[in-house]
Amino acid sequence: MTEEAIFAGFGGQGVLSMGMMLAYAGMIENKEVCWMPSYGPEMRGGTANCTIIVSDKPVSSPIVSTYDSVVALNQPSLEKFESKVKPGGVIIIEKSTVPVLPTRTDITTYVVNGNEEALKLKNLKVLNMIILGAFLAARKTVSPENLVKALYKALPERHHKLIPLNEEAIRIGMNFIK
Amino acid sequence: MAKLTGTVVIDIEHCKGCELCIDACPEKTLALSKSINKVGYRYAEQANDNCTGCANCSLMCPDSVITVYRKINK
Amino acid sequence: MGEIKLMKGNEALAEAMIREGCDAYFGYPITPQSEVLEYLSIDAHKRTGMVVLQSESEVSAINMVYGAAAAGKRVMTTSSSPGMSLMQEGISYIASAELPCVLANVMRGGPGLGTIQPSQGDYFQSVKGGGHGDYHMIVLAPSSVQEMVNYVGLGFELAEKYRTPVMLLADGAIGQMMEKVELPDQKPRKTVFPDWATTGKIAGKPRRYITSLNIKPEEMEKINHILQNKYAEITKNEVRYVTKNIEDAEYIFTGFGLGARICTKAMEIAREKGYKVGMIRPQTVWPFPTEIYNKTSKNLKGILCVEMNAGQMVEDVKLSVNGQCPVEFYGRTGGMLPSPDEIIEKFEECFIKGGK
Amino acid sequence: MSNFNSDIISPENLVYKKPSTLTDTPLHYCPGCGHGTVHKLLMEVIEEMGIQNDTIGVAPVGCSVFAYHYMDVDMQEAAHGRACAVATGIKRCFPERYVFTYQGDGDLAAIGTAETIHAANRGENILTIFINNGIYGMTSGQMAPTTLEGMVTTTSPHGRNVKEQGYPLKISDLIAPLPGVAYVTRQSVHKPANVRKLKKAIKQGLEYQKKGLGYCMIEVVSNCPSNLKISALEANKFVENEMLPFYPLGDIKVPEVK
Repeated sequence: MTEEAIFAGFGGQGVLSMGMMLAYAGMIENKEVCWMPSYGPEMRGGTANCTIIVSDKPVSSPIVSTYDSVVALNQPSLEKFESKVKPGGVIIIEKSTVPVLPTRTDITTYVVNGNEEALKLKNLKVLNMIILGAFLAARKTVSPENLVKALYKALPERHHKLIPLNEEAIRIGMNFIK
Repeated sequence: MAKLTGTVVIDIEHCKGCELCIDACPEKTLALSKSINKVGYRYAEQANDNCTGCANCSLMCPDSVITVYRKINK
Repeated sequence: MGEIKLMKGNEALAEAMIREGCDAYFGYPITPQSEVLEYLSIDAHKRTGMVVLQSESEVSAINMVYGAAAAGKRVMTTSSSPGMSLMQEGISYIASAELPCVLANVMRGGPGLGTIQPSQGDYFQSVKGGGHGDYHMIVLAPSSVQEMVNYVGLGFELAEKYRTPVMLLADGAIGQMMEKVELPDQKPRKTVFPDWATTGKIAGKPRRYITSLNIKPEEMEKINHILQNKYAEITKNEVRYVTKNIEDAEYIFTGFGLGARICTKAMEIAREKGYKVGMIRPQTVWPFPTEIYNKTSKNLKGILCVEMNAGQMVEDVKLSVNGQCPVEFYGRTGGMLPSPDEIIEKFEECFIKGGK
Repeated sequence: MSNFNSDIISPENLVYKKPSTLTDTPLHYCPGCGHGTVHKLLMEVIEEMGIQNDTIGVAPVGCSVFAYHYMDVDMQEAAHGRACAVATGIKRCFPERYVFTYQGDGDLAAIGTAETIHAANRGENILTIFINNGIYGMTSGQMAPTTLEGMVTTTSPHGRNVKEQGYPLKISDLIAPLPGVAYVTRQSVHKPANVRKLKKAIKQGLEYQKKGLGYCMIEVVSNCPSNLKISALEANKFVENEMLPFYPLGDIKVPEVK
């Protein structure tokens, strides 16, 4: 099993950290992982994306031409990466920030109502965990239990009180994928 | 009053003849030699026995070639 | 087995520095390697007592390295391309004065201020002597976060064995990406210093002085001979490389660092397409693994060299191959990265008739 | 001829001799050059304080590039202008050692301004001996940052014109206000009394370093007879009459008494 994914959006949506959590969870499952951010001089608000590779084998290249899955949290990201999904692959988009849907028919598109659900949880910051929940339901790259373990491992202790909320967000996200 | 007697020993082969010691000597006891050392400089030497061992000459000497002795004659 | 962590290349480099018993780090922030100084500033001093100092410039940092290395300490600095250009003067002095130290260049796109994205544009600067005079340094090219760690220890070992600067030639992607990494155990810092080090004169022994100056040409030529003999020795002993699938290969993809990682992926795709492609990856780009290229190329239909520059290592590949098979080049510059598909396309265009 | 009163030559009458901390290597400096005097004083202080084995020096690029041939302590030769950075590297690794830099005005006040000011501002516990003779010596007489207004050098052949070439730089006054700086003094070696004062200042600087008070700089206004194309005596008169009015002697900053 090798999952080559890219998470893309704009700064502040938590795309880099959701990729990192996936990498942590992969490591908990003793898989090989590689997380590579696009980095820019803009500290906030610019575009942000990261490649995440989780595999049973050593990761050859962090740079890939096509992806098994793309998470697009804004319209420019979808436009940039739609053509790079492997046939049979998956695109996950956030409903409110990606109004124009993908046109390809050889891939599966999931629309996640992430911002709306995050608002219901009264914390917009859990958007990335809702999306990641949906991603796990669609791709089964790691188990949700190990993702929660990853949160405990990666987050500083002062943030641990927020983890139950994130668990809830992951569950809500998973429910979007039928 | 005690009289000071001094003398200097000059490493003439390393003297460059800059004359700073001669100028610094309050007793006018030093002078440039007539002959030259191996490097080709005229060097400083004592011209009389006025030396009081005040060491001004050695303080000024950039090449540290002057050793100073002084005796207090009571 | 050491501790396993998920770490960024830059942070892993810094952690390795602490664990390898580094005595001092002097550095100046520059993207994309600023995490090194940031990481060390957290608690490196508290953990091992090592000195961590942010200098006023890269020029100053490399000279602080000179001072500490000449005093016998295990010392490092890191920078990225424009900063490394500023350090070239100091590196020449360090090479000439035969001081051990480890430097890391986390390269970004140039020339000039360039970009902050990954590049391999400083290959020539690193392996051909970016500063003045005839000198070399050992140049290790890590291609993973794990090698960022491993080469710190190896770097100090080689630097101290040969009294020479050792460069880790990485790029922004390796500095910024996170991978699983096994960390070495904490080593103690040095308590015994080499005889030549200026640690303060030892009573009854002659003073030590460290210099790169020799005003008499015949003396300076002697120093050059000593250096060249040392470089010959290093070339004989310290060449490192890895190969993959070269036994049945008709073609070889080659590159260093991240470029080689991308080549590996391209090789996998090429093999799936039925092409017999193998890989050579130099781990030391100076000394360059000339022999393996020379030996392998006799039986090849072609070599494709892939770099994140306009064609630098390819010159050394061609010298090594010495006309025994065609050598082609594919590169991206300015912070752009070659993709595995582009490599395959170039490969087919160059070597496969009717390809494309 | 030179043996007047030679009967008093005996150890108990010894007043002055070359310090044991200077090597036997003859100095390469021109006749009457102040460098030799300052080398000697620095080494005398190191001898008297008994810190020969606890001292690491840094030589610059300039006339005193070979300082390590004369000073019998462990030494390093720095790249042009970088002595204070090199000294920082040493002192940070060996804080218990005495570390000094010995630099001229081109090295310290032109190409090495950044290294000097930042070492001073960090309060590095090092001593800098700064030889200010108002001219580039080693490269034979070009204008230095410290060259006086109107002074003729090979690159200011019509005299330094401040409108074109800027003003002479008083680096000691520049760094003195920095909080990391403990001690700044300007001395000279053109007269025996000044030589005595300089020696006291060097000792003071090293004692402050021992106490960890911060960066110390001793500027020595000195001569350059060869490049001024005058005798050593005339060069010292030039120091007194031309340089000292612009570079007045005395302490610029001393540590507060604790």
